[in-house]
Amino acid sequence: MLETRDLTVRFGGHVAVNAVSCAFAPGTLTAIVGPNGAGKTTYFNLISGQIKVSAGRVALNGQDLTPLGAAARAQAGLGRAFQLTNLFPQLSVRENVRLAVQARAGAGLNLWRIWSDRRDLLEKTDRVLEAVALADKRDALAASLPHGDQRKLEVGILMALEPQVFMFDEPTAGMSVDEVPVILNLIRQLKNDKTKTILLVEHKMDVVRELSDRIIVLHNGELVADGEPETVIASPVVQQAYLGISPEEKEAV
Amino acid sequence: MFSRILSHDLPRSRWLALMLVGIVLGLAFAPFLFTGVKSINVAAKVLIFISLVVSFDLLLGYTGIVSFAHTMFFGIGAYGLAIALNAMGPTWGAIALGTVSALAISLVLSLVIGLFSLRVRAIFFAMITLAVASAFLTLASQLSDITGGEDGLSFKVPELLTPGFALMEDDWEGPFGAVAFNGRFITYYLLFAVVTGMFLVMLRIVNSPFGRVLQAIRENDFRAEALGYRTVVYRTLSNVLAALFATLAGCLLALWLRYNGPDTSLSFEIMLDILLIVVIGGMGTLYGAILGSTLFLLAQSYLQDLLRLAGSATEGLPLLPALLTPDRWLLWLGLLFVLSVYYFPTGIVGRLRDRARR
Amino acid sequence: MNTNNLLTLQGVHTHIGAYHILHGVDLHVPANQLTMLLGRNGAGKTTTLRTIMGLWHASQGRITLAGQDITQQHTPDISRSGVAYVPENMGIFADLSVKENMLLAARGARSIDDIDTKRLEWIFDLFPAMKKFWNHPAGKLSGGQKQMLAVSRAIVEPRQLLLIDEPSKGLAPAIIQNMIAAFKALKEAQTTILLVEQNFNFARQLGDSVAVMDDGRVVHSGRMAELAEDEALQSRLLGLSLKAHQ
Amino acid sequence: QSKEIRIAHVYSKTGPLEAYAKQTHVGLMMGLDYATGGTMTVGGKKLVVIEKDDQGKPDLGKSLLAAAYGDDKADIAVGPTASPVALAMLPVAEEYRKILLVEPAVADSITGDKWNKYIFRTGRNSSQDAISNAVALDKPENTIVTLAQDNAFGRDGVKAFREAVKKGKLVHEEYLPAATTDFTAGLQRVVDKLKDVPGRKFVWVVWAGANSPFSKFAELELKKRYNIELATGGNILPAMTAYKQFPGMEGAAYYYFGIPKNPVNEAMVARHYKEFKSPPDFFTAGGFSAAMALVTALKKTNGDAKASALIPAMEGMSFDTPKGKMTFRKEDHQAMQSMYHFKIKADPAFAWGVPELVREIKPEEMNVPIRNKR
Amino acid sequence: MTTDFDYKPLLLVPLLALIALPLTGSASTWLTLTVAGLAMGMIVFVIASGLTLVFGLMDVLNFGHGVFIALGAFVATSVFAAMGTYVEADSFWLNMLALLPAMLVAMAVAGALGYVFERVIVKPVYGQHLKQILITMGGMIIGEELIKVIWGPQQIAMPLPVSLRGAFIFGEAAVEKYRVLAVLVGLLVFLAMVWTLNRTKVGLLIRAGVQDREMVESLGYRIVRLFIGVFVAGSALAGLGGVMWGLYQQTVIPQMGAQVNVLIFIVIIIGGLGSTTGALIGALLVGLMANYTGFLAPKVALFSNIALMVAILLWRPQGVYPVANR
Ligand SMILES: Nc1ncnc2c1ncn2[C@@H]1O[C@H](COP(=O)(O)OP(=O)(O)OP(=O)(O)O)[C@@H](O)[C@H]1O
Ligand SMILES: Nc1ncnc2c1ncn2[C@@H]1O[C@H](COP(=O)(O)OP(=O)(O)OP(=O)(O)O)[C@@H](O)[C@H]1O
Ligand SMILES: [Mg+2]
Ligand SMILES: [Mg+2]
Repeated sequence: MLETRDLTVRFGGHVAVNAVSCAFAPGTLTAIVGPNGAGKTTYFNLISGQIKVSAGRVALNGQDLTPLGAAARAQAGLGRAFQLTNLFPQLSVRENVRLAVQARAGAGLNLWRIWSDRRDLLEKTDRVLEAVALADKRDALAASLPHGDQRKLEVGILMALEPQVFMFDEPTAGMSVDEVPVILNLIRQLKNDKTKTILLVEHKMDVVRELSDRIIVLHNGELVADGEPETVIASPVVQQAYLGISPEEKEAV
Repeated sequence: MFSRILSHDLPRSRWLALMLVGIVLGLAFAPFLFTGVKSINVAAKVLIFISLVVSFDLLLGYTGIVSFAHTMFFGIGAYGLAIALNAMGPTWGAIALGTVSALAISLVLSLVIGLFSLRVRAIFFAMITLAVASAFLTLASQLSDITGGEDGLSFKVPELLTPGFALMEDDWEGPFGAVAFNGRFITYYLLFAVVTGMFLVMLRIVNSPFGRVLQAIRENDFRAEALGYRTVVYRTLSNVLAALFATLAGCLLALWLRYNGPDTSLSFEIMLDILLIVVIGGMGTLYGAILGSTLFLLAQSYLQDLLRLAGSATEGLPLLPALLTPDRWLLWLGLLFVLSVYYFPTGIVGRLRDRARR
Repeated sequence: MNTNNLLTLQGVHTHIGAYHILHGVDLHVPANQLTMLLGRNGAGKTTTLRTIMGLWHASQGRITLAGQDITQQHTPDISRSGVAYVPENMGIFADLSVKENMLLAARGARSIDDIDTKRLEWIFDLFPAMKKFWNHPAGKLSGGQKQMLAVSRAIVEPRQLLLIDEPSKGLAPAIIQNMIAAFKALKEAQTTILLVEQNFNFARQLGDSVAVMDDGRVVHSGRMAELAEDEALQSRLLGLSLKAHQ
Repeated sequence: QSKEIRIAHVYSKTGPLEAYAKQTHVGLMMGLDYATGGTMTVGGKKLVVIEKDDQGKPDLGKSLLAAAYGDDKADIAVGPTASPVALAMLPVAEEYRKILLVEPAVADSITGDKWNKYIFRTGRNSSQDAISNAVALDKPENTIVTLAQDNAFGRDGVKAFREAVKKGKLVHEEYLPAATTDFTAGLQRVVDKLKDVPGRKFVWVVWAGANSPFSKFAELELKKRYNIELATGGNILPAMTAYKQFPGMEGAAYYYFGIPKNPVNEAMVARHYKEFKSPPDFFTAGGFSAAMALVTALKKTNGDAKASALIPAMEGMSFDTPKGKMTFRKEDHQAMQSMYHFKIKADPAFAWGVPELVREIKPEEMNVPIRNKR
Repeated sequence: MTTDFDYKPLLLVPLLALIALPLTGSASTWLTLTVAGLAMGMIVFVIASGLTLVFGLMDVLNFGHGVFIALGAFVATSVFAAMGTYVEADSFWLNMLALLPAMLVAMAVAGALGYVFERVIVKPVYGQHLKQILITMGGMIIGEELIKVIWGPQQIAMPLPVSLRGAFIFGEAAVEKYRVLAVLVGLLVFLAMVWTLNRTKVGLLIRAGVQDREMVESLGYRIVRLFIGVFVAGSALAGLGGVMWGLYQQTVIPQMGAQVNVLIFIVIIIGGLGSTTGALIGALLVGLMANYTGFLAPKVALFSNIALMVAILLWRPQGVYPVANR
């Protein structure tokens, strides 16, 4: 169970995330929606420890994570894919994923074994690459991938980390239509594992509608709605502030 | 088996492999092949630089940390041995004590520097280490009671390692000249063994899971952190390892020269030489250290001789003799700096591997 | 096809290092229209835009803008002949404020007061966040806000040709609607637009003509309306059923 | 028996001391030519000079000397320019059992506690420099403050000076880092020590390097304001440009081409003018003296360059130099030589301040301590 | 998020001077030291200003900066030699007739060399700090050797023009005339730089160009010319600094550039790697600190610069006025 209590962050005078309290249970996929600049990514950053909170706390399974840094939280089971692609550009696709697999196995501080002797890790890496449809590009440098493939690699790294909590920040942005289902299938499979908690930020409403068990809405840093997908989508805040449909237009649609 | 010794990190280019074999054989049989005093000195210097450059490559090539304090650790090693031998006389105990205490000092110092300053921006770290190194250099020349100040320390080594000690009564007439089986001969092979060991251990380290994380941190530390790697820990550890290796290299230097002074092991010039060797050889490829050290030291040691020839060949022409005198050898060394950055952006090793891949 | 093309590419090949990426692209961009450039990941859309912009040089072929050969021109000169570019990664100057980013984009302006206030107001209307974060460092903006800034920069002064790479990614639906409105308005004002998109819905609403790329070539070009009608063609060119995921 | 005598000249051909080193080499070659009457042979053997560039680096100097003795089969070595290099080289001479004639490195310890019997020195040592200056300044009415570089060179000099000053009052020793660029603070400290003292007041400066305190001394107008005078030893000509601002300044110098009156010096000056259109400088004289010493010794042994023959020949040997007669002292092989008490005159014909001879200080007048433990 | 001007670092300079007042003991000594220190700081600022410009705007770590300093000084000695009569004349205006051309020629020659340096040496390594260090050091070595080829390896005297010799005396305190001139030149350089960078688009453009060169070109700016221009300006400033430094030392040697390298790097680190005001503060602090510690404890003076830098970085880890995130 991942929990945030009164989570708040201020940048100068600007409150980017304002006292957000929310709990995310294992086995559910929660979509987080809201206009640009609502604070979704910042909320993720607070949870995964990329930025420090101004107030409030983050807890996983009752353990207070607030004082920990990003690395410690990753070890505790929070996994994160980034909105703006964030890879190891001059390493190969395979090495990008292998590093995540190795992090998961906790083998990083081993100075004496030869990395390629860990067959188990290599095999797991290849399985992940298959899953995100990058197996045929495994030797390319991450930097030379087209944008869409970089997004897939970003997701692959998160998969390889096998965290307890998966946080996807617009995983399909910029991905071509024929690739999108690959990623959505992956997320669907994850949902079958009832021990995993999944958070998803996404602007494509059909994707949100199809995948989510629950939607929360952020607006100006505040949590303004929380509930079943259909009810939340139908609510006036979402219709107006997010989808930009005024009440009159709604009649027309 | 062979591949395991090299930690499965093979040269991956036929030319590279050939050159490496050539150099290693050359170094292994140097006392038999090159019997002059100067050439054996150059060979020993190549060995010492290989171990020093390898340690710097861990820092620069693998972890992406630019440090100018590397010669400081080199100097600590050299001074450790020099001071111990100077104070306690030429005993093996002094060598052991000098080495161990130098390693201990380097350990503490590198840990402190790492923990305090590896958090700041890379370029600030570089500048801080530059300042720390120059402060250390000043300190070494000021504490003249201990370090001999600018004059440095000349000292004696244990009997077994002195030129006076002879394994055989007479020199052996080899095919390339007379070989004296004396203490210098023993010292050379001692160096060779230690450096080979250090190289293989370093090769192992960079090909371990740990070494791979260092590369990841070099590429994108923010992302490495998000994967659960604590970058400060890894960076500091890398800094400490590099410092320890450099210290050992310093001990070897002192042992070979039987002298140490601030210019010999601490100067900024050596720092630049190391940087250049890493870049010529190829950053992040330990084999580059072998190629780079060999080429650079050959160039540095024989450039003046070469220029003397070139100078006399161009005699009579305008301007050229002024540029080609051995006195202006630094000019050509500077040019070497510029050209190597131009033509070997990925180093010689990178170049050769690219060719092999085509 | 429209005879009056502002931009044409004929048999353009591009190499990046040792890799051969574009294999003879033929593309016509009619004046005062909006042309969509579609295609799967890795088809070469971004490379095409960069080649037009002179950021990578065509190794073969010819690119003409308003009748002038620009194949070998340098980027600044291409830009000065009235081309604005929104790159895929947005190209925001993270250390500069939103205001400074905009000031640089307005090449003629020496200070912010020199920028046409009406146009600025129009941009603020489209993207209210720009006004709100006017003095903010641009690097601190949210993903979508950066995207808005990138587009705002391209339209801060009138240009004859806009090259825009996936502007809708990461934008909330309401903002996408604003952007569609903006592009329509620009078209009215005699601006030619070449737009790369993955969002087919967006493409359908805006495009006059369309070109589809695959593997470094243009494999289809025609009118947008035709492609929108023909579902079989869509799935052949662009992949699986589109409806489900838009 | 070889038909050649091989002499290795190891010196800082490149590096910061390049300008000094070249003077030495010119002097050495000129001296050899002069001493052998242009034949370059002694006892039927040809003199061959091998050049080695130590770049001012002690470790390099050490290996080059070994290479010279070992690979190039040099019989005798001359050099080096810098004291640290010399100190690193001393053990090599002992290992190879060959003569090393030190010129012009000055450190006392070369002929002091680091000395071995293969080492001779024609160059002056720090003590000789200091003592001669002390002789020039040591008067009961004089109050003196020393200002020196904070390194072995400066401290050696002041130590010898302190021991030699008997009548004058030495009230303070000021040491400044060798890299000092702003001398305001140091000079202010000196002023504070001297300003209220009666009688003649001197600041005796021991400084080598381009960043010297001399010009600051003039800028601050210390003579005018507090009647504090400057005193220092000789130097190379470009450095003596700064002396021009101190007409009347006194001190003691090792060499200035216009001072010694003897045939050797006249020959050297003439040759130098002929070849370079300029007078010989500070270090040229040293190189020339080294050559004279070598040839004199080799003549004595009739061309035998082995140390076993040369050492007895050279110990106590006297030889002519541009500075008059020098003698290798038996105990520590240091050449005893005259120094020159001078007074600066600003002569518009010269770019530098011209030192005029006040008095030649003979070796017998200087009690140069023997510092090696023989 | 606009912040008011951050004045705290400015206070450091008077603060340091005030702390030193009781320690030095006498007011006249304090005055002499302080004025000399500030003037020294100004000279250091002039030699470091080009480096701040090049590093702050273009993100180029020019370890070869020193060679432009040395070149400026050597060129000036040649100009002085040609105009010997003006230098030795006992008239301020005639002296200026020698000094001004010397400065201008030095700047022109250093600027011209800067052009070559940028095209040949720096251009291939934009954005790669490590290679910049190496290649510019290589350039520096070459430059220094060429100076030796042209002017010879020995030191060359560079006496002050007659009317600038000596000092103004106020009671017990002395202020060297040359230092007054140095302060004026330093202020002039400072004001010119601040004006150009804050009142024109040039500063913005170059900062943007460092982050994303392609984008600046895509916006229609010829960044290449701009970069060359800044580099040439930086080199010319170094040339001017060389003249100032040479006159201060009154002798020049080929190694003079290398000798000040660490010093000027310390200054710009204190300043925040690229801030002009920061560099000025850094230079003044360094100048004062050297004099105060030199007077109170000469041994400590050896480490005063480094101690100062460490203290500043403990207070502000990015220097007093951090420039951008790099
Ligand atoms: N480090 C920061 N400093 C200052 N302001 C920031 C910082 N990070 C984010 N902000 C501001 O906080 C707000 C929330 O940003 P955030 O990135 O969380 O938005 P978002 O909901 O993810 O939007 P989008 O859908 O566009 O990605 C934005 O207005 C942004 O400008
Ligand atoms: N810097 C590079 N080095 C090597 N190959 C590259 C580089 N950049 C792109 N490529 C290759 O060029 C091809 C075309 O890439 P491009 O970015 O143009 O595709 P795209 O159509 O824009 O895809 P996307 O929709 O994902 O953005 C891809 O196969 C990619 O791997
Ligand atoms: Mg976001
Ligand atoms: Mg693309």
